[in-house]
Amino acid sequence: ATLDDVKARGTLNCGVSTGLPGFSSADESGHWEGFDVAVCRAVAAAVLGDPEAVEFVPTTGKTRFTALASGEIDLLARNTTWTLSRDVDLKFEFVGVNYYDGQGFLVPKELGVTSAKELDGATVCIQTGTTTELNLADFFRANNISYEPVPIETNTEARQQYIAGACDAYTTDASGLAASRATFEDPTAHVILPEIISKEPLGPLVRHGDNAWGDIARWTLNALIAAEEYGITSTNIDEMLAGTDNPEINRILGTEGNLGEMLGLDADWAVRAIKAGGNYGEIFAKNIGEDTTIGLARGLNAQWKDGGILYSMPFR
Amino acid sequence: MAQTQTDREIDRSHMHVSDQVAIEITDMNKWFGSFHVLRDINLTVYEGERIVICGPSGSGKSTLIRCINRLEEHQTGSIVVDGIELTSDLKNVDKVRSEVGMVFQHFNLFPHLTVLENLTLAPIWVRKVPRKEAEETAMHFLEKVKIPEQARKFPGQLSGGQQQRVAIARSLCMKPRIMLFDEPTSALDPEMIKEVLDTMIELAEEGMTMLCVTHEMGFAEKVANRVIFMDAGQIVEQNEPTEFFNNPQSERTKLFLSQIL
Amino acid sequence: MAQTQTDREIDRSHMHVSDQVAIEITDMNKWFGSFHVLRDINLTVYEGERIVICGPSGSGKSTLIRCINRLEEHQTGSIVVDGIELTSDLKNVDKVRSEVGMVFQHFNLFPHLTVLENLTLAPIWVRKVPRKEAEETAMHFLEKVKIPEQARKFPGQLSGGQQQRVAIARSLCMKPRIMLFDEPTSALDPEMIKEVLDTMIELAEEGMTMLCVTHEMGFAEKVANRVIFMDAGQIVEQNEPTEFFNNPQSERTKLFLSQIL
Amino acid sequence: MLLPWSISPTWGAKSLNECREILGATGREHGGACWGVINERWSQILYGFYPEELRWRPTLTFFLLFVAMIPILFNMISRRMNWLLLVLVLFGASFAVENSALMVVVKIVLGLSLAYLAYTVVKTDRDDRAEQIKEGAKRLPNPLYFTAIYVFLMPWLLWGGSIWSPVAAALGFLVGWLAFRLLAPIAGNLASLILAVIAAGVWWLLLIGPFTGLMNGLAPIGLIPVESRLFGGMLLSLTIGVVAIAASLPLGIVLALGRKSDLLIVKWLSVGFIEFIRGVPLITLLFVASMLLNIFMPPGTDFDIILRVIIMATLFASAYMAEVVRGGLAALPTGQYEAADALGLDYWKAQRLVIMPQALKISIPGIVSTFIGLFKDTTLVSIIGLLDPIGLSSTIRADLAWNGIVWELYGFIALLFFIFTFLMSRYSMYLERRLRTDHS
Amino acid sequence: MTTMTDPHRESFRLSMLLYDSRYRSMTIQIVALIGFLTLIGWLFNNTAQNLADLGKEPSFRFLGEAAGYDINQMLVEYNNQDTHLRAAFVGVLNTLLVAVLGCLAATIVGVLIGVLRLSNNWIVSRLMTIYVEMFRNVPVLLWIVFTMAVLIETLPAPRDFRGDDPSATMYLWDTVAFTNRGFYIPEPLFTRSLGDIHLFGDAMLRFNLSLDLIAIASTLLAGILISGLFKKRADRVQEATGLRPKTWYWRLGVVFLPTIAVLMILGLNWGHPELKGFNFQGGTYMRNSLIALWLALSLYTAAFIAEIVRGGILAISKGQTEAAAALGLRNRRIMSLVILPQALRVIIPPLISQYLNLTKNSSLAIAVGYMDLTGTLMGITANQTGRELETVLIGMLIYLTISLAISAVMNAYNNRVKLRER
Ligand SMILES: Nc1ncnc2c1ncn2[C@@H]1O[C@H](COP(=O)(O)OP(=O)(O)OP(=O)(O)O)[C@@H](O)[C@H]1O
Ligand SMILES: Nc1ncnc2c1ncn2[C@@H]1O[C@H](COP(=O)(O)OP(=O)(O)OP(=O)(O)O)[C@@H](O)[C@H]1O
Ligand SMILES: [Mg+2]
Ligand SMILES: [Mg+2]
Repeated sequence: ATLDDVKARGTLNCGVSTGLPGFSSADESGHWEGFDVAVCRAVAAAVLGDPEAVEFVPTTGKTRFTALASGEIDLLARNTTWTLSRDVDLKFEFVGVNYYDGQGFLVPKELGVTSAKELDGATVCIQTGTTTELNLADFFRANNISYEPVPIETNTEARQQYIAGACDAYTTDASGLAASRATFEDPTAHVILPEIISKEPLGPLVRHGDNAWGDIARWTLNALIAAEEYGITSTNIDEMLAGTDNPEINRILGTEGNLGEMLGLDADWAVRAIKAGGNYGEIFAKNIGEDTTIGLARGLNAQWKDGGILYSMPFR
Repeated sequence: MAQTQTDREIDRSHMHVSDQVAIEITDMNKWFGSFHVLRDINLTVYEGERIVICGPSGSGKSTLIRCINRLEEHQTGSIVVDGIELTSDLKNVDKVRSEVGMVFQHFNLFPHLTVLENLTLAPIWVRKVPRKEAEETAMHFLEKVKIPEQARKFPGQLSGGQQQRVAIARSLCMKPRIMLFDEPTSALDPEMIKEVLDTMIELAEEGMTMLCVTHEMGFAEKVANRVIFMDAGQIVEQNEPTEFFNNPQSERTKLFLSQIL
Repeated sequence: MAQTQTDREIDRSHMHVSDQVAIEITDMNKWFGSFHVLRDINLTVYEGERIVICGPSGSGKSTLIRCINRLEEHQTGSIVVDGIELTSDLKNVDKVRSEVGMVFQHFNLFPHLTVLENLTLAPIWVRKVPRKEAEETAMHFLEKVKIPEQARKFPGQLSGGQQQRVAIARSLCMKPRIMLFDEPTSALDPEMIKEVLDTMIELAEEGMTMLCVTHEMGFAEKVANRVIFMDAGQIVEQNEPTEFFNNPQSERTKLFLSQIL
Repeated sequence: MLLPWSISPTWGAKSLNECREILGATGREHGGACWGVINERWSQILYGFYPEELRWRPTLTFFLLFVAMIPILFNMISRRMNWLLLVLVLFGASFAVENSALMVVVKIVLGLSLAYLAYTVVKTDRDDRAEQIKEGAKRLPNPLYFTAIYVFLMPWLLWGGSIWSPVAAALGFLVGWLAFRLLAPIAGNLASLILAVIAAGVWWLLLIGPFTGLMNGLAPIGLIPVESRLFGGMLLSLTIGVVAIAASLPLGIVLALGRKSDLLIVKWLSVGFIEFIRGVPLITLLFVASMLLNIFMPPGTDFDIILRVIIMATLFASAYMAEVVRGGLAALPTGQYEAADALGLDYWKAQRLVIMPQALKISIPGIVSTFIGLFKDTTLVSIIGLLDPIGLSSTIRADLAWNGIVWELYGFIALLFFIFTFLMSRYSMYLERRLRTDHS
Repeated sequence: MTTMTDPHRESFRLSMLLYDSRYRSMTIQIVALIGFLTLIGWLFNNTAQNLADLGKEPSFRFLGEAAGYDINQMLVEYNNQDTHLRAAFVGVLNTLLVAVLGCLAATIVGVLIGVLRLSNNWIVSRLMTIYVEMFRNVPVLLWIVFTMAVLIETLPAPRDFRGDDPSATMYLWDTVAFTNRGFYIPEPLFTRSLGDIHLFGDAMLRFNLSLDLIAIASTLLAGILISGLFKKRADRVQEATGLRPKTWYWRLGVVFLPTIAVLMILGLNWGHPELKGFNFQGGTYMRNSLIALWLALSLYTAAFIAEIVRGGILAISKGQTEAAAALGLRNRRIMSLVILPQALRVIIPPLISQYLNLTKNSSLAIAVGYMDLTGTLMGITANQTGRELETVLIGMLIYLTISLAISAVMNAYNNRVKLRER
């Protein structure tokens, strides 16, 4: 089973993007950071007790699924859209959604475009090997307008073409657009068009067939989300460990019940996961939140109580 | 041709042929594809005999002696060398080859090995002789061919005549009982022919069984017990040298001798 | 070298030198970079003369005859061939080259053309002779060098001696008045040398003006009117062959002759 | 245009924005390279994510590679010089490791042998060599021994782990050889060869595990293991290139012999393989490595991606190598085969002692060119997501600080490749020239 | 041939399998075959089992399903509702397009540079050496992404052509626009066009063939054939009289005049590109991905071709030139009658293997988003359908077919011109 393999190996093999600002990037010493990376670290912390016990495997849009299917990685945490065919036909199991996204368009302000429907005849840069190119084809066909797709392998190249004006518009998940825009010399000269042409629930995934391992990943993600909901942060978690009067918190932190044991882990698995990079909100704020250069608003990704759709399943 | 003769007189007493058979070829035929190179060859070579084979180009001389150590396969008839019949059994072939030494027209020394290494290669790997012993033997034969001082050089650094002498020494190092020579002097400049022939004459004096394809008639007269004339794949005539040269029987032989002498 | 001599006797009466000058070289000097290859060469060749040039390797023999048809440029002095001075005027060069035939050591036949095409190439493209006529001439010269049956073969399919004879025929097809030979036999096996020399002797008999770099002294004795000995870029000695061989004047010539004879 | 652009005082910048500020301050808003990225990331482009404190290992590996290649590439260097170089490299390397008692001893030993070798080099150069040969002066062992050892040393140095794994792998060859030696007199050459291969196979498949386990228990010597994913940049390119070329050589020889063989089936199998590999683009083979190779293996095997890439690169190179070796074989006159036969050497001995040494020597320029080609082609692994220099360049650009940098990175990478391949191609040209003169 | 007669008629012994040359080769071959089949069987078995575990039985049905994605450059009509197979076909055509263009350009540049490298002018030959070394010693992938970056970063975007005072202008009387999306050049239009014919109905390989193009091409071809007749006549005259008549103006005339006439009859005019909306409309559009790939591949390969050409000319020994000169031939004739015919024999085989390399390297199109076979079939199709095994297999077979076709041409040529030796 995957869990045993991971434990025996002592490291978690986690597939991430080869480089997407805010979501996954490596610094000069090869230390990986980012929103997707944090999921890997949380799982590693929960399972192995060490958020650093992760081998990051950079994958491209093309190679990610084979890497997972072949067992080269245990968990794929790379902005991957949860779709029926990937779930069923490609035989993967999405363990949840860590970012609710949708495909949007980024255009320079000077074009004067206000709606994606005005993009008739435009040249659109698009990352290949993703759902975006199918969405794009569908969108333009539905609106009966033409476009010129420019397929591109990586985000950095897309950005390069877009900035130079080789494409009129850049389409990918809105989060990615915002992330890219943030790094432009003059971010205010570009707008993200209001149309979001697809739902893109991005989440980590594992192989079909090893439900125990899928559960661990799923509940680690849930723990991060629930932690935010219940106000457990990396700073106050030690106080809370002393015991709170909220039984759900206690169950999450393993001071009550035996949820960890059910998962095949020890009692404070979730504590370690949360300590690894903080709760969902902390991770978000640190990597892609409004105070970072990426500057994404929580939007749909706010807790359900705050008007978003982020909703952790109950720990019970 | 005058310059190729030596002044020493060969000890003709050795020339008495023993009655031990070294090579026995019976009704042997060979084809290259549909081309009949050797026709009904019958030849018995006794131990200690020195045979010179001559004949026009393309008559099958090389092919005949290459059959004797199975560089070529014959198709019908039999070849028995030193009591071992050459068949498709590879073990026999190996045995025969280690009894028979061969010297080629173009020396075919191994250019990546020093002279000494050329000489010791086969003794070490085929005869499994210890290196030291092999080197001693090699030096002995190098002295015999009069170039011990070249032992550490590479073949490319030697003159043609020296190379051919090394090639002879290399064959001798395997202590063969029979030596085959295929035009050993024809790729050499005239000055070098003599030194090689001298070496061969010395070998002959020691009673080595030799088969030699050559057009050096001076050599033939001096050392051969028998001269064989081949034409169109057949042995046309064979005889004792003086008889052969002075009194050839067949027309073809006469014609040939008139051309080369 | 004995085998290279023919039994025919050359008609020496032709050897009387006419007083028409074919080549006149005056105070000619040539350098390769800073290396002085030819020093103060003075040479007059009369029509019908047959000159053999010999000398140690690197003495400038090849360079000298290559200057005569301007495969090399000389720097000072003058070369007049058949009344045309070799200057940088290309027209003169063309004229001279079509008067002067040259045969190289390595034949330099065109391997992608048949023998016949080799022979007709220059007549057709330089002399503007109709193909039919060119082919007839070519066959005539092929017969002269005794290989008419090889006309349709490619040079690669011929033996060295045959190739050299084709090369001679190729030059002859341009009906040159002067022939230059640069060691025409030195790349050949001994058996083939004779056939090429025979061809050259025949040419000599017909009174062709010839300059020949060669070390075949038998040939020199037989056909040359004059033998020129070069050393270190200079003409050291020239003389009538019998005199030259039997009674050399300079020390260097003596030394050289002692080495090669 | 290029020159003023590249002369730019941005070496110390920590991000693209900082570059822009520096350039703005000097009055050059447009134009001007941002060299800060090279300053910050050059070692990453060279080593990828290889742990910084262990980078002496790949460095040493490639120095040693050079030493190991010397006896093959430069046959004018004497054995003594070669060993001297080796000890010199090791001595230098010993300073990169922190001092422990053991290291001090090692250093002293190395230093002494260095001095001794240097002394003998000077001495042999002065004394008459011919005299020495006559006296039968002892020669140092053939440096090719080190080359053979290096084949096992290299993976160990690069990937680390217990020393017993490479030793055990090497012992497999020893087992095979011993088996051959012992059986040959009894069973004959071919049979014993087959048995020897089986013996080695048994060792590698069955006994290697217990052996390493045992030895690790007895003497746990080893280096810190480094995962292959941490390999990147030039280190990755070189590793793939060198390992694939080295591994493809034996394969290529076998294929070349197969292609020349008169055994029809063997011949057609070889031809089919060679033509197939040469007929498809390398990138499709890399797709196989990244997407399919694990599917071809028994369920449960999991080669890591770099190993898979190396396997496919080896197959790729072996097809080209086969053609190179075939060229070398074709250049040998048939007389060499005949002479070997006439001396009684059997097929394999003739190949090993007479044919291959010459054919391979003739093939060295071709092998070097194949290596250059393969080395350049290793950049294709960026397409399947490995971080070779080109792959790294996009990773670096994904860093917020350097998002938008193009020319500096490409220029630097191009320069690195240029230096490597230019030197190698010069060397191979030199060899070709020398081979030509050697022959005439 | 006669049959083998073995005088001793030994009975068959087992050891003869190994030590009898008659049986030994058979033994080895059978062992090799068994080994090979075992290996294949093992691989098949593993694959089947692994695929079964993954629940993905191999099937080629996906090829018939709608692709769903768009391809920007298509030589035959295609939309996202066409099948994956059709998409692959579009990809193959794109591969062939860039391969053919690349080979042409590489040959022209390579020959030029190879000849210039032999020039006596020190500066010229040095510059060419620098070119060759620069391109040979840097990976082609780097050249491809680099060229793409150059195109994108240095050329103006279409929007720079807009406005009253645009920062970029078109060239050649506003007929050509170089933008960082690609080049827009005039496109030939025919007012009296003959129309198209549709081939292969609805099949996957269907495509339209322009009758105009056929008409022009056949006129041109006829012109070239007639010009060939002129050459033949000149040859005959030369053979008969030795003098060669001048015919080049006739030959040019018969090639071009009828073609121009046909163009006039068809009503040739040019469609100029014009900036409309986001992009230039009209004219022929060469995408920057195609240009970058084409440029990089051909410049890179040209460096190798230059070396081949140089080597080929140098390989023809100086003796040949001298012999020809000594016969009185002029330089131009020496080149055309003696050197080139021989040099070509040396040059063509490695040249064709460079064509092979170029074609294979065109698979790097993926790095600049050019939709060739690798980008469509082995790229998007494989990714969207998860059929890696099938797509990679088909892709390899297609490349293999192309390569084998090229090698077949090479071998045929080689055998035809091989110098005859004994
Ligand atoms: N491997 C071969 N395949 C086909 N024919 C061959 C082969 N070897 C030799 N021949 C032909 O067999 C004939 C005899 O050849 P062989 O070499 O034995 O002649 P030879 O008497 O040694 O001639 P030479 O004096 O020229 O060496 C020749 O016609 C030759 O062309
Ligand atoms: N193209 C050249 N450039 C420089 N030096 C040359 C050139 N050709 C010949 N030489 C030199 O000029 C000298 C004379 O050469 P040449 O070929 O005329 O000699 P040779 O008398 O014909 O010698 P051989 O008998 O060896 O043919 C030699 O030292 C040679 O090295
Ligand atoms: Mg012979
Ligand atoms: Mg000369």
